[in-house]
Amino acid sequence: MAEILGLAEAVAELVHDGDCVALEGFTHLIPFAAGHEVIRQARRDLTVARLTPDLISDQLIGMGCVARLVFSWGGNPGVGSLHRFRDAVEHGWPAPLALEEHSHAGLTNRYVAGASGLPFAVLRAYAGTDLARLSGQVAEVTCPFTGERLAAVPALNPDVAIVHAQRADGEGNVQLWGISGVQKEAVLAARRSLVTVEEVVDELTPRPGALVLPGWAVTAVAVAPGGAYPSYAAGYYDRDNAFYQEWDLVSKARETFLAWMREHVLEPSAVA
Amino acid sequence: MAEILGLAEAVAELVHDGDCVALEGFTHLIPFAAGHEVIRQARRDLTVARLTPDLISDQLIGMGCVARLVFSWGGNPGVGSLHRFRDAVEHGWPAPLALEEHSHAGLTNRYVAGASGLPFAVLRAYAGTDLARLSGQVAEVTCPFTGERLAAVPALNPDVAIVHAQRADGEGNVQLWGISGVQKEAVLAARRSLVTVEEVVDELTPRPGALVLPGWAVTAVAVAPGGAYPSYAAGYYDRDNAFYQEWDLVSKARETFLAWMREHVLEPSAVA
Amino acid sequence: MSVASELEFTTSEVMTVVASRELRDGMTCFVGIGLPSTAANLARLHHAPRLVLVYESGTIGAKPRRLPLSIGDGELAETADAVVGVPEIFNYWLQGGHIDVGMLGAAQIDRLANLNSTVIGSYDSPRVRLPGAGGAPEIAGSSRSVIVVMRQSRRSFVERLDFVTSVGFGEGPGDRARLGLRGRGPVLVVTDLGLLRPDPETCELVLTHVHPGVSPEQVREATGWDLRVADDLETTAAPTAAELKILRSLEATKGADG
Amino acid sequence: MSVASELEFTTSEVMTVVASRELRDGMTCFVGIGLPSTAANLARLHHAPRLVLVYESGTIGAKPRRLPLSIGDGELAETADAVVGVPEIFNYWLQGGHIDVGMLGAAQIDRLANLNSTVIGSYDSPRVRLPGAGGAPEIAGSSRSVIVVMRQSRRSFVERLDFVTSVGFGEGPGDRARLGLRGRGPVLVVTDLGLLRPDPETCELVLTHVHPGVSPEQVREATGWDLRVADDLETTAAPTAAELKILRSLEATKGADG
Repeated sequence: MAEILGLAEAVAELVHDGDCVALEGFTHLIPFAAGHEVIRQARRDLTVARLTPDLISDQLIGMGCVARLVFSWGGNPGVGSLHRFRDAVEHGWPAPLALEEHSHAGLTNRYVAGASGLPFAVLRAYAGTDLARLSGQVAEVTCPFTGERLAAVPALNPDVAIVHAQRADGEGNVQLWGISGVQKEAVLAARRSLVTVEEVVDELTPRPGALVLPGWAVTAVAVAPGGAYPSYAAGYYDRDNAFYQEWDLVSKARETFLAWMREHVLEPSAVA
Repeated sequence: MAEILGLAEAVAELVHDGDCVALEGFTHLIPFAAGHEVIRQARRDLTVARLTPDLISDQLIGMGCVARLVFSWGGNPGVGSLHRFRDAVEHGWPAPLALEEHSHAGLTNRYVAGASGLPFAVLRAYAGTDLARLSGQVAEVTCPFTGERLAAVPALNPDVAIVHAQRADGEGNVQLWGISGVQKEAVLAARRSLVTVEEVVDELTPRPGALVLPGWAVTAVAVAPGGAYPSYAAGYYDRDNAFYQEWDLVSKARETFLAWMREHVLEPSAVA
Repeated sequence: MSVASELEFTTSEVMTVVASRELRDGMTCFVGIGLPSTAANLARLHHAPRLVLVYESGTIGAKPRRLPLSIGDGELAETADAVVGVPEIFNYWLQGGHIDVGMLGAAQIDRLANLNSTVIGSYDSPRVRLPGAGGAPEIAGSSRSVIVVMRQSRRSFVERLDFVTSVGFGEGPGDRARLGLRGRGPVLVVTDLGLLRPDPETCELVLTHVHPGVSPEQVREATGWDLRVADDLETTAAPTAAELKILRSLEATKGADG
Repeated sequence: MSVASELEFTTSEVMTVVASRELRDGMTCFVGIGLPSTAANLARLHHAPRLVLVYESGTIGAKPRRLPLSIGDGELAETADAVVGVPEIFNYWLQGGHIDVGMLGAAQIDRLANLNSTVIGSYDSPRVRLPGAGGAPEIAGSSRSVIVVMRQSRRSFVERLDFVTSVGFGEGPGDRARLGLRGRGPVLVVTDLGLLRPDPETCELVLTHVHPGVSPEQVREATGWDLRVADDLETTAAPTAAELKILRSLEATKGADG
């Protein structure tokens, strides 16, 4: 049964310096509130795994929490570049950022292998690309039946997975609907997991398109209303597209970025 | 877009002598009506693939339609033996039955590989068992990252998959809820697919726990109300447990079996 | 509550009750149909309200109000916390390492707790063709621990299996690791006569308990190999009135329609 | 309807319109965000009502009423026939061979239609770090055919890619088969200047169409290699009034809240 904790307490307990932290949420249900708490607690030397590093990753990188990024697409969706990510890669600010780069299918299948208790996954990918040559993260396997050669990627088993969902019940059973990305795989592949939710309810009434993560498969649940903002939580609030466009300006320069983080994340009480 | 056909027409078009036919439905939504139509049309030399060959498989085998069975558990669930299956294996009646035998996990992953466009799947299975030695259907692969040795099974891509679902709309989009087994994988792995449904409705209103197979991924839909009886269709009718128990008696002897099939399947008009 | 030994009960009941006692609150249990399902539901209703029942049909956290006849009865889906596909149940939940205990039956068992549920006789021309593996090999491989429940006789407890469907301890100590099986294997065999547990060093099954009224000689007599008996052989506590009451009311609901 | 050439339109509009015309009714289209998404929705509203839009976020058969800003806007999920997880979308639907056409953009393309969306400059110290692969390599590999849409300039149409993110025709004829890529690869490149198609024998991109008012010299000028021009060079039909009207009303909804 998942423990129901306060967000600060949950992050303090589950996320440690040097951990591999998967933060998942594919455009929808991005765990911003939890990411901000990681920044406030000044975690260092993290390996952050995320298919689509976007604003929350930009913030974690810019605040110096991340030593290594495991990812497949790092941009501001529909807007453009991630300036803090680029600054780290192109200029090593605030610290050098090591990259472990995949395609979506490759990284997705790394989580699938991790969730499946397998050391690797097989897929049709990487052949002919320079992605295959970047690291020791892609190998070739031969089908024992047909002789075909396919790509293999190693399982990804994060120390901790952090995801956001709509709601949980008192036992920590989590209900999540809408676009669900790789959240289930990340949670099941990870050694520990934290699910932030919009609310805790007495009973999880069944809903179309909802998946349920049993409380016994989750380490901790923390209530964080609006915890996916400025991304969205279907049934609760919409994506703040204007914020994404505005972030392009805020994040362009180191100074405006730091000022924004100070005002909105580090000293959130100041802004009510 | 799936064609909406009559059941007899659909079976005539999609199921040919010598085909590999996947009939799936894990206790729930077993495609009895379609199986009976295959029997009426006297298909021969079929390879039938099914995780849990039960009464419908017993009937197909006893009526001489099946040359080869690809399966992982062949019994009358909660009741006992499948007498026609046993008679075929133990005494070659009405014809010898070749077996291609797996565990559930093994056969499931054969469908998964088939649906995924991969030639094989990897799993932790078979090691130390005699199942691995039965056929050329299990091999060993070595993880290129850890050196671990795991089992590999070849993809299963049936000529045709037959499943039953609750309903479809006019475009052949199929909606299925409750226990869903490996039906999606079987349909996506197969070259052709036939989905029988309880009814065709104007619009598929979303339902908790429902999956949708888009009409363009299905070859044909046929309306067959009660088409899963004596198994069940959640939301439509319950499993007829008494029938399963009665089948034990009906099927024990060749004569009573043949008489029953004649009366209830071959000449169904006689029983209204 | 009555004193247990004064109650009458069947051998099937004692097997079910004793098996159910091994299932503790909060565990996750991969449940096969028949006696394992009955035992798991008895445990849930008697002493382990948060026991998580996982059926291979994809129902996770099922809380059936009546005993299912099959592993895919509608009752299981309706009362489950989550219903997932069969690929997910085997790949993510079982192989992924989320199952504490798997309960298995079989037609034959050997002294190293390997199981046969495939054929009696030779594979190619069997005397009895059994249903086959189902989920058993991977339940035996990937659950953290395994409990086997089966009736004991010279035909079922054999020197040599006709077919190895599921691995207990293979050919002996170290074999599970060598084969890549991640769970620790069978920790207990519950029969209608008593309980057997693997010797920590040799992995060989040893009779550790007899049921009330059963002698160790009777159990050795019903075993196809030279069965070792523990020095400190104990007698299982007989089913209590509460256990039998719940069990019997459960049995009365078996396969009933909603 | 007005005569097309009398209308005014932007280069972005002509690219979108021309790309949309390649999408025919009943096709399944794997849609990336930005121009491909706009083109696919224009096709759906203009001439291909049963065009199936599949987004990598897992929305199958999305019918958005307004243009999404991201590939995972709520609008897509709400209007989809089915919403599935990301593993399923890549493994079953794309790799499984159910996608007729994938539409891709990139920062660089070479004469064999290989694409770079990873870095400009060297990987280890890039001049520009781009977002990276996303779904592109497997869209390029597994869709039955690929349409590339990108602006044409010497910086983007290059002799040699800084990084190969996605394979078009690799190093030439036969390479896709050798690499195990199952789709037939790029069949068309739509730019703001014209259309390029691979030569059936050499796989090299050849200019087959220029947009109205564009000369082949202009296109060669905007290409970083010695671009071949088809003998029977044609001019694309300019956007019609109907196409522009739908496109513009679509664009007006981009990223708008419900």
